[in-house]
Amino acid sequence: MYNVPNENGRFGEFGGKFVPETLMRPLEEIERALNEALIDASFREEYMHSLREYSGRPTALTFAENITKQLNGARLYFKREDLNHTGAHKINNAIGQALLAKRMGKKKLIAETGAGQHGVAAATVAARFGMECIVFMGEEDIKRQELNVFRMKLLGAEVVPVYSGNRTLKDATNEAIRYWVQHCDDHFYMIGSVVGPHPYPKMVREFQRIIGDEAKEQFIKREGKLPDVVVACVGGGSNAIGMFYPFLEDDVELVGVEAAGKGIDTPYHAATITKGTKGVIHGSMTYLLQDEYGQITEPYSISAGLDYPGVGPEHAYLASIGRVRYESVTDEEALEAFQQLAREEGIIPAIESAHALAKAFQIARQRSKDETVLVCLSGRGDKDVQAMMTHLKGASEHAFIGN
Amino acid sequence: MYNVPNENGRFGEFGGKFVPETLMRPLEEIERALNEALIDASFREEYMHSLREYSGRPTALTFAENITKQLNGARLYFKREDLNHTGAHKINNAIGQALLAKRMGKKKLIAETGAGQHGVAAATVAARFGMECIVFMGEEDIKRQELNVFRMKLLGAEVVPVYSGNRTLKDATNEAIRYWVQHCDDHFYMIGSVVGPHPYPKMVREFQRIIGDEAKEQFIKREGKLPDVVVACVGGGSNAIGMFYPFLEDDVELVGVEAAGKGIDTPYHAATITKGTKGVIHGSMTYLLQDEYGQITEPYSISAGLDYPGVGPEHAYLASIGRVRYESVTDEEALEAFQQLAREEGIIPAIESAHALAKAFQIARQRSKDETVLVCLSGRGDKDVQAMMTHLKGASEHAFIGN
Amino acid sequence: MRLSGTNMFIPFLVAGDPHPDVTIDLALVLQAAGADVIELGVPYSDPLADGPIIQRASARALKQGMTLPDAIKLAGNMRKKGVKIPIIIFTYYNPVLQLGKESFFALAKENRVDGVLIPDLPFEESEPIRRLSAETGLPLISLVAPTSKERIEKIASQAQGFLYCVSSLGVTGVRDTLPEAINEFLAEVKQYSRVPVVVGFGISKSEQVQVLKEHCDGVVVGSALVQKVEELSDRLLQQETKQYALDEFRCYVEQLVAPLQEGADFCNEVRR
Amino acid sequence: MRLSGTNMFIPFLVAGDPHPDVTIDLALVLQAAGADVIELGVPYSDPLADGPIIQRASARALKQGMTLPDAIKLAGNMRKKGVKIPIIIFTYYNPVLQLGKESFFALAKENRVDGVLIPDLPFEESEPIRRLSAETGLPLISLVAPTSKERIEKIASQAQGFLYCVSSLGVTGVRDTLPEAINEFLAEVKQYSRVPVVVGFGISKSEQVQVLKEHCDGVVVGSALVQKVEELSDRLLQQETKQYALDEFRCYVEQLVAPLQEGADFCNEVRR
Ligand SMILES: Cc1ncc(COP(=O)(O)O)c(C=O)c1O
Ligand SMILES: Cc1ncc(COP(=O)(O)O)c(C=O)c1O
Repeated sequence: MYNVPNENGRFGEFGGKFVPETLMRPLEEIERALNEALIDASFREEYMHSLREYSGRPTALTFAENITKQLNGARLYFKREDLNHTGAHKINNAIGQALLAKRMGKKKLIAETGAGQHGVAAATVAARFGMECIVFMGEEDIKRQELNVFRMKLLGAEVVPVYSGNRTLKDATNEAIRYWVQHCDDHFYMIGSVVGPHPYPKMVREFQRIIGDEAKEQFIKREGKLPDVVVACVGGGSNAIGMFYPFLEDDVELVGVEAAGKGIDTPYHAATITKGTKGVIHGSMTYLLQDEYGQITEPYSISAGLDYPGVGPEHAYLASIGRVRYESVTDEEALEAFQQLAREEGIIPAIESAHALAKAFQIARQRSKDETVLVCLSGRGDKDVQAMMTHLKGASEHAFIGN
Repeated sequence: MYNVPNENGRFGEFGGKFVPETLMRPLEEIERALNEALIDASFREEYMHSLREYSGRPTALTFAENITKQLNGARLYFKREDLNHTGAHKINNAIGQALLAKRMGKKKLIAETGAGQHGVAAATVAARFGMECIVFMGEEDIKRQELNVFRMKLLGAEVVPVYSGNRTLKDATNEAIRYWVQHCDDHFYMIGSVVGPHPYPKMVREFQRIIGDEAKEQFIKREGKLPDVVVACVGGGSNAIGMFYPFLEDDVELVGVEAAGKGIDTPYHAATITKGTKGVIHGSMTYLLQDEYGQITEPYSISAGLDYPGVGPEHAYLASIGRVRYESVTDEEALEAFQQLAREEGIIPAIESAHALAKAFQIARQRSKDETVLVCLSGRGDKDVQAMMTHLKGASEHAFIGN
Repeated sequence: MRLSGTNMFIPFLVAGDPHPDVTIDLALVLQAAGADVIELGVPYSDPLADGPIIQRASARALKQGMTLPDAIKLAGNMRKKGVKIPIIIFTYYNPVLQLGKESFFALAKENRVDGVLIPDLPFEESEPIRRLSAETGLPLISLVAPTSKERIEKIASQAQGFLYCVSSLGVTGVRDTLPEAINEFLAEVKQYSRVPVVVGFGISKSEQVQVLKEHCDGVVVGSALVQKVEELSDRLLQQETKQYALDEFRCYVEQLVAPLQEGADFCNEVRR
Repeated sequence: MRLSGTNMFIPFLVAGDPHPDVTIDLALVLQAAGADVIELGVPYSDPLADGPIIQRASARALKQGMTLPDAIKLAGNMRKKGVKIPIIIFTYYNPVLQLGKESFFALAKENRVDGVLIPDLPFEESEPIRRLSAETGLPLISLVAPTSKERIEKIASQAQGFLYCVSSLGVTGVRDTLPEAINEFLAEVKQYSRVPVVVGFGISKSEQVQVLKEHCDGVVVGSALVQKVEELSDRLLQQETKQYALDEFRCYVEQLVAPLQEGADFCNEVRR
């Protein structure tokens, strides 16, 4: 039986808590509170109630009619996390952690954000549950995701620009952790993905598995069987683990898709499992992008939400035991899928999700018509539309958007 | 029993078909197809299937915990049309009309748009149902709603800027109708609200009543009774009619909220029922804003979706028989509600919906705690965030968004 | 309204474009050039059935402050200034409603208007206007379109004055070509109509007039003339250049409708 | 590593900031100014436990190409240049993992390093490092924080070399004030510790040193010194100004830690 992490927060050799001593007791407190909450029916009911009544779950399962026809291969389905309140799967986790923080008596939230989706989710739940919220965001990402910055501010959160490093998600996470070290007595650090020290990878998985739980039930109801392949994009890995987890012990092919940026043979990618090596980042033993001396290197992706040099330790574990296959998709392929989904199905996906879609299209094309592929459409692309238009215009001044 | 329109498309003295002869037969064809479709179970199933599987319906009913506490009056609920695919109620109607167009063998859609939500909805269903789409949009609105313009283009629609008049919704509608007159043999004109000649007001109502049908059922399940007051904003009036229709024969107070712009005693408003007079606009007899010689005057509202000098004929009728009360809310009040909802409940509403919210807050504050108010939250505010930030910054350089 | 019934020329002008006085001058020129009826368009803020040329003319006329009552009075002034041919008021329905249907007909009658055309008032909605039309004796001109199909009989059999056939799908404007099926369409209309059948929408070349005259009783020319007025508008507004501009306008018109007429030689005279 | 056990002064330097050679010079100055142990920080791309001052210093040192092996070798060079006091390598865990835990200890031993401090390796994760530490005899310095509470006993009882008390919540940096509860915290730690107890994080004023020395066995001074190095860095890098800069550094240090020492009079001499 699949039963990780162990009590030390280890997924095989991955995971753990590699943090300054100051954070050890706060982590222990969270772990204790989490373990109690997870077996407390009233907590679960509160969480499910918010998902239903506030975030609009269950999210739909959509059959990709047109693309399935086009690909002439496996039948393609989307789990529509883009239909969540605030537009991505991140809210599932934010609701869970906010309720846990409330249970622990903490009224101030700290969050880091890359694409801004987790920042918006954190700011949202802070507003809804009457808490304060401070969001750290790399200055580069602030520029890339202006819309989400506005949203966070409107929601009443304080957005703190981070100027260190590449000024993206990794650096925002560093700053968030530093701020947390200083304020751990009355702040709750709400991590946005299945990364960080134990118990975060477990906690976030527990709050994201709703994706896979729902999808599995919906899929069986729709198709009368399990999907043959399940695909999700992997930044930190929260939508992927949420999607995969309920299928881990089933006979289902699981594929995680990392960002290959300008190509995994260039220095410009964020393909952590594909190209990374074992090490410690943000409190957790996992795969990461680093140089031979253990300095973490700067990742690159067109997608702010995948632009992260580490990956959740459970993914490192799942890769190491061969249960999940991790592949990668370039900027260009993702952009292509981004456009294709908009034009063929009328859904503008987050550029993160477009990575999963690109791979899913490739897979479906090669499979027979009685097979099925289920993709986690982790978020909507409103936040990306402007930037992608610029990319597309840049790429070919005339080919696109003639009017 | 409430049973309008009659076979001539009349809601009492309102409605009808005041269009050039060229459009009469196309309208008759649509009417025939609609009447057949509405009693065809397979059409209904197809429509409901798309709403569920594609748009993510039913949308949630959310209790406004914090604002209810703050107002210290009636219990406030939101019907969450913002959680629809593409972010507003407009998609309900777009799906319905697209399926009808398909049934009629038409593969090209024409749409007008103000806020861009209907344009996005039309472009979306065109993509999903394999159709072409051309969207007319006032040049002024194109500037105000840049995000939605990008979205439409990505979805493969052609967006045609309209330079006549005030360059807003009225003018876009004129142009769309003119284009339709020229192309009515193979194009389907998809109106975005309960306006236009018969059978449009009826058709759009039938495709929007899902809002009220769901809300009524959900509300009774949640509160064990009907709401005391139901509130919705009124541009053309489609979300309002969709919400009100199933409550028309119940003992429920219904309040439509128009845009008072800078004040209904200034020339800058769009409060059609409150301040307008009877006449013909876009093919329909209704209330409208006009001068003494019957020239239609330019409406004004901070909200592109309410910036329309006419109103659906059924609203004119409901106002004339006193079944629905129509009130109005200024730009300033709407902006205030826009911020309040973001900060207190973590929901950024469309600025259109913020008009309904502002009025609902006023009403709830005056009612007792055992009363309930249900508001149609017609759409999300992502499209407005940027413009509202500019307004807010302009209004007080320091009061807002210090960080 | 008594109409010759063949080879009719029905020009359309926007009242007040570029100025009310000029509209009268233009009407006189058109009469001189052989017009059988004048359609006097009332400018409207939202002219749904009109293309860009007439939209622009409407905007210009509205800037002059032109209103529906003013336009009707302008028809009365035309009479005083010597316009003898019938004048039809062309107006959208909403201004009529605001003026009041009865007042509208009374004012029209008073100003010796000969008929009324309301492009956004289809047969089904026209009952109250038809009644007033019957009472006042001012015919309500009907339109039929290529899409009218089984509606043609109903509309044609009740037509008064003349029956206006819309040449093709679309709004007013100049068109390079007219649809091939137009002859059949006109034949069908003529079969049901007891009044002259005229064709409009898009007519802008004498070749088109030449072809059409075989199949109907006359043509309506709108956008082509309005475009010419637009072109000449600066000169029409200046006292010194006005007469030259009016001559040029007449010249343009005569060439356009030459196939309908014999002996129209003003133009050649001017050239000489 | 043998330590005096009272009134200890433990300065922290970032290896390679602003240049490896200068780091040696600074270490010699610190030794002359009475330092008991030197903490040699290995610059890291993601120094989670450090505030902006040490982050900037790390970035400067990384630009010089400093790596973990280089930093350890730098400790060896310090020995050659006359540094006699114990040297502790302060490094984040990831570089250790990449170098290899065994290689790390072997290289440290070879370069006569006296101890190891890994700020992101809490007790629970430290077993493999503890084993190698025991095997090589290089103590692994432990930290306790104000949040450690019931963890204090466990950590303190196993501490080696000295026990590093984090003065307050937060990352490294200079602080104007230290928390009031620090005395009780230190008292509790001393109760369980068998090795000297030192305090660090935020110490930047001689007044703070004066107060703290009554409650512990020494102080670690990091950001305050690194900030001074930053201030002097241009002069430290130029041959002509280097000595003056080193003198000023010494002067600053002696004043800061004066409460710990008797007879530190270099500064006054310089002034004279
Ligand atoms: C829409 C969307 N998908 C995916 C991701 C990647 O995160 P994760 O791998 O944790 O799901 C993000 C991160 O911001 C996101 O916004
Ligand atoms: C979110 C939203 N609400 C309301 C409206 C107003 O339209 P209606 O009155 O037809 O619901 C619009 C129009 O664009 C809209 O986008």
